Amino acid sequence: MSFSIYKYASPMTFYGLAGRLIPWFAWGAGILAALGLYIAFFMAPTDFQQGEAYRVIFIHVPAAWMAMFIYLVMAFWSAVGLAWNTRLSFMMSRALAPTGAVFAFLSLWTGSLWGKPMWGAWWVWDARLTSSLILLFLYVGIMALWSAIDDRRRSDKAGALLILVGAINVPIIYFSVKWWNTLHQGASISLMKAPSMATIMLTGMLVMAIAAWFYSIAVALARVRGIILERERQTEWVKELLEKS
Amino acid sequence: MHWASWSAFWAMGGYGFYVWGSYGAVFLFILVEIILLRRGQKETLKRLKRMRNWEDQ
Amino acid sequence: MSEISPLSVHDLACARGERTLFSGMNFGLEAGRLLLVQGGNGRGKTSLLRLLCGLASPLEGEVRWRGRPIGEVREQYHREMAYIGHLNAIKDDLTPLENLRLSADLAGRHLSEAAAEQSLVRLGLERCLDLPARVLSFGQRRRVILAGLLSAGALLWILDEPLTGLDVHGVALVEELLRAHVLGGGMVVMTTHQPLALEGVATVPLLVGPPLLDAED
Amino acid sequence: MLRFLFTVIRRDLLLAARRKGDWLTSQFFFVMVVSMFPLGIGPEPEMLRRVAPGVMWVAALLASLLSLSRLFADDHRDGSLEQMLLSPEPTVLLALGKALAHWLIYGIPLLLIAPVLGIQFSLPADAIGVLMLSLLIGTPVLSLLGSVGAALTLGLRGGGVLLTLLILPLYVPALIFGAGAVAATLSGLGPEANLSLLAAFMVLTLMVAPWVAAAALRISIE
Repeated sequence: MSFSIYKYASPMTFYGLAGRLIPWFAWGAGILAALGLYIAFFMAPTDFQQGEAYRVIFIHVPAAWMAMFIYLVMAFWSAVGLAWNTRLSFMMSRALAPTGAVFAFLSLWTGSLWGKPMWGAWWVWDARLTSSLILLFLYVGIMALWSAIDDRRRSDKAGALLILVGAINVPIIYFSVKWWNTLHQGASISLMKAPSMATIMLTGMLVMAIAAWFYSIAVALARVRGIILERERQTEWVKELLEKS
Repeated sequence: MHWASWSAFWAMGGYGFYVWGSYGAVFLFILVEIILLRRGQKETLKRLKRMRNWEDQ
Repeated sequence: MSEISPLSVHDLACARGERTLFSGMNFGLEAGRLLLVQGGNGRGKTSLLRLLCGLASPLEGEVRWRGRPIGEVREQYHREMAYIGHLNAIKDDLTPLENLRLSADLAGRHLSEAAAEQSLVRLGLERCLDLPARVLSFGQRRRVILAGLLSAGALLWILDEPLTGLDVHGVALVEELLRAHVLGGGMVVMTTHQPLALEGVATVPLLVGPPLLDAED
Repeated sequence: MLRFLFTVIRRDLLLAARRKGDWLTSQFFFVMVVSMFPLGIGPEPEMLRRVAPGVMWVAALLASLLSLSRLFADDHRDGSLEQMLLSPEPTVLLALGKALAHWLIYGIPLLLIAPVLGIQFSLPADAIGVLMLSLLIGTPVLSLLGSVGAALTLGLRGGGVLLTLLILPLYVPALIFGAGAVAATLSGLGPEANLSLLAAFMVLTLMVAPWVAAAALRISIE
């Protein structure tokens, strides 16, 4: 296996590569977040409808996007792992899951804090909120499944299958909740209907989203390094590395 | 710059609780995640070394 | 390794958890031979048998049946192979007769009641044909599953500790079955901790374990 | 191929018939969960009628999960699952057969008990009819998706709770359309839209779930 033709997929090479990449992404995330926060609080004007409360969206929308996006990336790595049995792709999806779950939770938390002043309720059974909640459940379920299976190969593959089933299901859940919602509330309150979103707001949101993206990459890389060490501890290179450190 | 004063900034037009509650939670979670990750990494290294010493004997 | 070996193993490696049980295993098994897999506890005997029958997939290498990877010829392979594991695969709520006939149906074979009865009788179970398997002793259950082997008509038998729980008569019976099968051109891969008396049966030993000792034919 | 499918189903039906205790437990669980709700909510018929579709459907989900944790577990424990996987027939048919057998054994009775419980919740006759129809279309989804979860959690510690955690979120569309059909009937909208969406979800599940469950079985047995 160490003579794998997929050189980039060799855990040893990747361990070093990840170590070199982490600072770049971490600093990138920090700088972009600072820029994004500056835009969010000092450049973006007060919304004439929502007042200052709308400033929550600069963190809420990126968190919601990341929760969804990380799930898609995990689904991608799972599909790759199941198709070609590459060890690294399973490790990647494992490294991503906790961060995805954190973002899913944060999107619910911030959504709720934004919703309270806007609609006067901490929670509404809106399609977006509900599917975010289901997404959080899926993250929790996947991590629970991983931790319940001791055998590594089985745990990797079973988790990957569950992620893929979830990936098929999330859009279906989203549309079914949407349908259900319109049925029950008639004209439902739309979360994202920020009337005429100013360019500066959109810019701030995008910058924050990229910052969140860089942050996720940095954290996932750091986590995957730990996983690699753990799994490759029988190999020579890890033994050498342990000697040196 | 459209904040009259720092207190106006913190008050967020009366929505301070909601805005800072959101940003605070995000900050807190990210901080906790980073700390846990760092500690986890150190512990992994330590544990692997211990296991290696044990296996060498 | 000759071309005529129906079952062959190429560079097989197997791991449990992070521990490599064995690697670089090569052997071929010809018709009319019995492969006796040996090795201490935890050396990977059962893992090897599970790899051979296709329940587990190897870390490296492959198992071939009639020259082709078993993944490709799964249907044919499973038609010509019968496996007995540690567990007896018997339903407590069904009688031995029902158990036998249902497993034959599931394997895509038809087994008449008379034929099923005959093989059960041959293993000395004539008195428990109509009892629910729940009341049978472990050794008797083992005999039921061995009777299933008899009626399966498979070319290759893969047996994991078939002698566990059998009394002296039972062991003698199994030895007789093995001898008849191998002398009739069949193949057996098996593990056992008990001494086997198999005069006249071409037996090939295979030692499983980390120090690489491949049994070549 | 079909013969194999029927054999798998016949086998499970035979085993269920020999062991009626398990079967009855699951049905009584359904009845009891549903009967608890009026005690918690209060006896006003108007209120009960409104919550009835949701309550019935949630109880049906829980009841099916209760029995699903044993779908493969018994066969796994006594080794017969290995033997079935070694059959020359495709594993997909095994997974499909097990799920269909589960539906026949545990799903169909729910649908037959439901009218009685519907009367307890003072549902009108047409709503009861729709409830039965929605359960008829929806319970296969529960068995099929559940078989994926049962295969994934095979032989794990606390597999039953884990199964619930994994599978309940996936049941959401079935719950929404199933209960929605009954609620729509009650409000005079007509159940057709909900039922057809439920049927579409069922067909999709029928096409996908057996493959996933078969793959999961192979992974879990290794």
